[in-house]
Amino acid sequence: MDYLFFIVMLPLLAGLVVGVIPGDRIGAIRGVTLGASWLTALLSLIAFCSFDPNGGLQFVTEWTWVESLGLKFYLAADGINIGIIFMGAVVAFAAVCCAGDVTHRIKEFYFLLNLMICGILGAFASMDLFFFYFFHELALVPTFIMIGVWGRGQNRNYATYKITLYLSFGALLALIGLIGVYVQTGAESFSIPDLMKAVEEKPITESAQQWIFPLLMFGFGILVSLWPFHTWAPLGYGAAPTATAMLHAGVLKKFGLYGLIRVAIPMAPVGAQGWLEVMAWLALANLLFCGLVAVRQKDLNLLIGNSSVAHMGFIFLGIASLNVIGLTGAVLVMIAHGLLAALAFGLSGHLYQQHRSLDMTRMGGLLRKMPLAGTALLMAMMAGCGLPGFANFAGEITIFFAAWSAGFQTITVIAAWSALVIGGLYMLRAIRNILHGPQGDDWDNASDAKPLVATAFGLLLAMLLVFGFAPNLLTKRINGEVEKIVRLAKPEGAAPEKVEVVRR
Amino acid sequence: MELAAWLIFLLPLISAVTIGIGAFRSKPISAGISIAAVVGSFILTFVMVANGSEFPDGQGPSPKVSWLRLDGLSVDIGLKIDGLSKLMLCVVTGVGSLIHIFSLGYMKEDRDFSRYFAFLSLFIFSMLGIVLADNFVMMFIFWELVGVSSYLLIGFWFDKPSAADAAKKAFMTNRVGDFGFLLGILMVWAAFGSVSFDVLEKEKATVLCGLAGFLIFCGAIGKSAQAPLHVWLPDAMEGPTPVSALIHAATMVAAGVYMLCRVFFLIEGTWAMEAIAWIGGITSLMAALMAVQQDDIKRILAYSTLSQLGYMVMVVGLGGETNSDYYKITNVAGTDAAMFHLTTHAFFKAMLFLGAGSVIYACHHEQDIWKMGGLRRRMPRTYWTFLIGTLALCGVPLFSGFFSKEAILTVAYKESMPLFLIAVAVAVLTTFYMTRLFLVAFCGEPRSKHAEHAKESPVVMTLPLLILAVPSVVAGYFNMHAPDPLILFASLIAVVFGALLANSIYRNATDDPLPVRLGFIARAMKARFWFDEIYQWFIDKVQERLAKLADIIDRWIIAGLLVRGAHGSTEFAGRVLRLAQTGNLQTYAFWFAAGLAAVLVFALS
Amino acid sequence: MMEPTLSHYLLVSGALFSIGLLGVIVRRNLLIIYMSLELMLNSANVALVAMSRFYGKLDGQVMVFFIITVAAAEVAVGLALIVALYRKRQTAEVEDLATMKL
Amino acid sequence: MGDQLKFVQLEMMVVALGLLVLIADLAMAPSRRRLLGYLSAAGLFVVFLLSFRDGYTALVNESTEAFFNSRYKVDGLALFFKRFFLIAGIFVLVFAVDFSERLRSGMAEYYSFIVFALSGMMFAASANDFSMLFVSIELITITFYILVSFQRHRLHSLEAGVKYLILGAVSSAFMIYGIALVFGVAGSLQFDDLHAQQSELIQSKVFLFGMLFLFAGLAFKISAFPFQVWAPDVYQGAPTPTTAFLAVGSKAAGFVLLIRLLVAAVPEVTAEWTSVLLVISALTILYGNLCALPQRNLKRLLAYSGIANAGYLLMGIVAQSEEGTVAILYYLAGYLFTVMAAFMIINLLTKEGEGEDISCLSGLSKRSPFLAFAMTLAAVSLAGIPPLAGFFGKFLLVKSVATEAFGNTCFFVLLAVAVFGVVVSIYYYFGIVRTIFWGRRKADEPTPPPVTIGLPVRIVLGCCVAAMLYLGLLPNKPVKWAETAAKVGVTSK
Repeated sequence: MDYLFFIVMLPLLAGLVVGVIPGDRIGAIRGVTLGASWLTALLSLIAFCSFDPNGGLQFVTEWTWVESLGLKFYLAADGINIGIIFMGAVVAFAAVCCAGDVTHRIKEFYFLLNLMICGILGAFASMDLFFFYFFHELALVPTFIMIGVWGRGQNRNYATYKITLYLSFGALLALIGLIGVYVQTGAESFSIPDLMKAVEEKPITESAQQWIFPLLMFGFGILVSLWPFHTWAPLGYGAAPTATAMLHAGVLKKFGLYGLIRVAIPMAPVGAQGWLEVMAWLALANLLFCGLVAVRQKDLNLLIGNSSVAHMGFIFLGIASLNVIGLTGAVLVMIAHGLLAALAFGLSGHLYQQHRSLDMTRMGGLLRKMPLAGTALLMAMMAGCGLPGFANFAGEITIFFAAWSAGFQTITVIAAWSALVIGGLYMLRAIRNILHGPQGDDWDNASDAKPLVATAFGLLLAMLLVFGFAPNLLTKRINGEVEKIVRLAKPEGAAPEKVEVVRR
Repeated sequence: MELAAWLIFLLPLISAVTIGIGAFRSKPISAGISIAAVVGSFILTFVMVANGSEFPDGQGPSPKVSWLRLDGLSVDIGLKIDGLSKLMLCVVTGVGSLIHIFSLGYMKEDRDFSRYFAFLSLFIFSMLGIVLADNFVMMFIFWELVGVSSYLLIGFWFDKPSAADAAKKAFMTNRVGDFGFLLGILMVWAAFGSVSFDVLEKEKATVLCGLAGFLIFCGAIGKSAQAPLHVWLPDAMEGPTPVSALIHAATMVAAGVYMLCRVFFLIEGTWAMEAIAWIGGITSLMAALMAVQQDDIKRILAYSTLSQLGYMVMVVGLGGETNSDYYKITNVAGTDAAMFHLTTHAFFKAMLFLGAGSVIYACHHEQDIWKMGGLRRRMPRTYWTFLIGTLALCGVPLFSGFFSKEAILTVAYKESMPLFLIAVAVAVLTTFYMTRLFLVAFCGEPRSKHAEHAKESPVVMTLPLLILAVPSVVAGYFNMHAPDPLILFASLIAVVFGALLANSIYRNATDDPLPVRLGFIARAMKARFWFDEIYQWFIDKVQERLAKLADIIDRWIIAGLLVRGAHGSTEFAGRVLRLAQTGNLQTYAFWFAAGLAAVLVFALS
Repeated sequence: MMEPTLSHYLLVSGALFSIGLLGVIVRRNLLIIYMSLELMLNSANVALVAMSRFYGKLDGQVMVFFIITVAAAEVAVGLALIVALYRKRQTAEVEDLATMKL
Repeated sequence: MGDQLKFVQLEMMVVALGLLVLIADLAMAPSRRRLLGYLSAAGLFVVFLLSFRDGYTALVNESTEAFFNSRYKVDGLALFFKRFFLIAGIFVLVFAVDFSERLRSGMAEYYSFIVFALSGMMFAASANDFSMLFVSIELITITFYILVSFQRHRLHSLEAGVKYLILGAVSSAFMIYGIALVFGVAGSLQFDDLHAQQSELIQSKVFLFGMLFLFAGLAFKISAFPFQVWAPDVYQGAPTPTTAFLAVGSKAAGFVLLIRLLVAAVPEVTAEWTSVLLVISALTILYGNLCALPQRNLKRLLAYSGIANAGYLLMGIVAQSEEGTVAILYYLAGYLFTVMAAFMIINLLTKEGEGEDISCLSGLSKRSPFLAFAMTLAAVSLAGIPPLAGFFGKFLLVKSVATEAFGNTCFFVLLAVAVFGVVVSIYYYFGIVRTIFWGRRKADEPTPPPVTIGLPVRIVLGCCVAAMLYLGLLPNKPVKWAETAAKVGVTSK
């Protein structure tokens, strides 16, 4: 039963249906989208549960697309992406639930939303590098348009351009890296398993790896707002409509990290040797620097944006430590942060809808005003500062262990400080300013989350808690795949003979 | 028995969840659930202790739940049940139950009654987690959870800015401690490849460098509010009084000491020991001094808690000789004395707090002792119980506090003379400020109409007091040892001296004469040696400026100079290049020729 | 009186070409520019004829015929165009032809 | 000899068609002349269909030795480009009919000249000899002089005509001088002979000198840096159908000749010049994209983007591999439909006289969703964003260069420039899309009425959109076609 195919195609179908519904039938449009995303989430849940941790690739859909280039439409799930797909589908559903704040050009919005969801799920589901990239772009374009048309704030144009250019640039760098991989493995195929096999037999020459890895690292890094290429993120998310921010910050952003784990590390391990140290330091910069920046923010969205940039640091650190624990932790945090970011942006969207500003200095006492949303926000913030019981903690502490054992002691120390203390600082300040204290001025007519939105929040929180209490659910799936990758990546495992390629 | 163990652990969680999910709509139901849960845990604990079921080391009550399993790092959720944890269980569930009941009355009018009980249950759950944890990571998990539940309870009245701030402060201070704790755990894991207490103990793992030990102790510094991270505890009194009694007197603050005893085998014999001992000693002395000049009844108790905790930490640090058949709780003099004092202290300090709560309740939430007085006749039950508590705390013979404090002094005397002297001094001061509190608050004439109209609290509140009075008196006997005459003498002198001094100063005093007599010293005491001011300065001047710097760099250098710069320069380049398009075809012809020439040069050279 | 060799012819044609190019670049009047262009074309013819003579191959000369024809066509079109322009603007100066720029 | 004419049957048909149009014009009533355009388009379509006849495609395997002793090649490459040009011609003709009321006079001539230019391109597709190359190029260029300056009542048109005339003449002068020099060294005008003796020729500076002159001439056609300055002015001034034809047709003609010359005939010279070509390609990309940034006039904008695209296409030459050629062919195919659609839409939106300012697109999404959709697709495809033709073309080009890059690291410079260029181009294409969907019109001016589109134009646009999507989404077959074409093209003799 190839669930993945349906998981990826359902949103597209919904998009087409939305396309033919007349624009004034808002109820129908919303209904279709909601139904489709719900179904997608359900399917992904089934797929997640019926996934066999040591069954290799599953739910495969494989069609040749361009045989002369070895391009295939190749969907498959393994331990790494099954969790992410599940998370993505759930976040997508939540995002659709929270999309109520869009009031004009509803039809176009929902069409793009469906397209974006399709792209996101496709990117993570496809095992063919070309489609991996293709779907990502497919998801990016709607993102840009949505921010441009339905965005908020006065500098949304600048934000739109900035995010567009940044992400395109990153994607293109990565594309060159990917092509490099294709060319250099000589596997004459873009499908990841084939490439892995090829690399296992004959690793890419060192000189080539020295080019490929940095290309992938910075290309993907830009997509994940690796310091100092991060400034697009807070700005873009600040300007994006709720659903878009939820989807991009939650899921689409993880594309780059996924690519690093999936392609960069196993394909160019030797190239990685020199760069992992750099990556670790940049990750630290993410954690510490962006954490400090977040402390200064007065606007809730900017705070969340910066904090989510900071959280990327954990994942980079996990990848940089390049051992089973670290990579597993990285995937763990990817999933956890996906849920968390979606939740946080959903909440900020709700607040923004109540009262057209997110200036925290003018808020306060909202826990009384809106107990549901308030509690959700409280828990989100707690999860954000890495409280046990939420999935984030499991991943973060795992990464600490990994980084320490990988020899990044200094970095780990500072990272732990930024995570525990600085992270706690801005999250608690936010709680203090938004939820606690006397009620802020002119918040009287604010109302609590509507059932639909509340369901979304509840769902995300529930997932966070479930994976927080039982991270094993994820790790036992992730572990096997990660071990494969690490086996490929470890220098003693894959040290290619030093060959200089000669041009013919 | 295994099921029982798990039930003890899980009942409070269940209650918290049920209240959270739905029961919160009805006050009585949620209170009922919560109390039932904690009492249930208490009874089960009692049963378990009664039929003395020890779980052989290595396997606690199965099934062990695997929380995280990776090669090299596997974390289980497993229970460790031995003498130590059993004793702690008794304290936590016992005191916990009574305080739940007390709260029933104290929080009666509060609109968030149900939320309060949910939080209490959550706290108990987390606390039990620490007590039962059989590995470092699990302990850290619940360590954090305890922190957050205390955050929630301190900030229970979150509309009150002071409460919200106090909660934030408490959490952050703890976080600083936990930072060290986490690093310590990392080091231990890196050194021995496991986080399970049993494994580590079997390997007789002793951390070679004291650093790891000290880092782990940092956790205790945070939780048990040792100097210099003690600042949060007094502010934590913003929370409801029962909470102060439960968390900030009896259980949570004791967690640090408990943890030290639990992992004593790791720190044993490293320089961390001295560090611990001295930090403990200094804390106890400092806190005692601060307590002398406080006027808020709860804060006085808070500082006394600090100094008592200092005692415990100090004695753990001192270690002392090991003699397994002589000591009942652990087989090391220091930890044994610490746990002993922890237990007795939990009872009488909780009782003191509840007494204070009852007083405050009666005086319509008046907390300044100088606005009380003459409560003796108005609320006799509270008066008598409070008296017992005071005597116990001062260490008057035959009261529980006497035995435990005497145990501590014994160890101190054997191990380190300077610390012994400090301990005695602290004993004097303790008697002094407690007498002061007692005289001012209960004796003499009422100094406010609140105090005049005060009347005895309802039975639901006084009952726990009476119940607690029993162990406060007798808890000392279960672990008493023949006292060393010299120590006995010293402590007696201390008590008498302190009491007389306070009596001479404060009998029928209407306001505090000390500031006049001592001047600067008194001001320093009152100002708690300006710790908060120093920290505030640090936060404003260093932390905030750092953040500001980062923000500026982010906004102006990266986003401004680099990004906008790149954008601008590209645009500019475009505008410049365009100038080649003059529109005049001869220029174009010239470009053509020139370009070709350039190409020729480039290609043929 | 020495026999002119190939290189002489080439020199001549090169000179013609350069003169033509120079004319195109510096002269202001469209017609003159156009003449200079013809000069450039014909310089190529000279070279070709000389070469084909040198090789004793006819290709070059054939090519020359092509070029002459093409040049004729170009002139026809070009002059028509210039005339049309003159009708509209009453000028044949190049400077006046810069309404489209940047 | 007579039977040998089968090699040029298509060209003959096209020429005949052109003449027919001229004659028919005499008979036609002025009111019905637009019909001529459609008829000739139909005629070209017939020719296009005929090009698929087995009888014709079989010629690919026949040697043209007997015919012009193989100065004229009918191979896969030629076939590909002939069809390419035919499609372009058909579209341009339909376009021209739609445009014809702005011509004021002589629309029949306009059609016929388009057809003649087309025939020139088709000859160029097969040219395998300098005389053939020169004549076909001149046939194209001279007809274009006329096509560009056809709106004699518009100064812009005339000015553009003159500029194109002079500069075009200069370039052809350089070209033939180059031919002369090459002939002087090689003693032959045939590509095949050059191929045979390239290794000796490469030693001679004079030969390289001549080749560079030649290259300059062709580079002028494809508007590559530093021979690109004419493009913006001419594109802007010329009647829009001409511009479209110029952008697609003569650029493609230039490329087919470059492929024949640099890739097929003298690969060793090309290898020698790798760095030159690399730098030229990079600079072309930069120049085009950077100058397009501040540009508000749509036709000029497209001219600059055309320059940039020439740069991307040159990457395929730089790669000097079959992959590279395939990429060029694929990219050109995509480019044809994209640019054609873009120019048609611009033409529909701008009225006589008023400039083609970008603001004329604003509110298009309201005025005509179909046009908005098509224009967006065109912009996105030009920007090289999936899932459209432009993306896959760029993907192939980048791939062909990347394949070489790991041996010769200065190729990475080219890749970097290409990436930078794409990002910059995304900036201004995105600007177009923005204007289409949420561009603000000034408050005072009334919102213009919905656009009316004739059926033929609608069909053509439909074809373009379909082709963009097809080439982007299902590249399997097109890639195969391109590969067959490229294979024959490269391994000639």
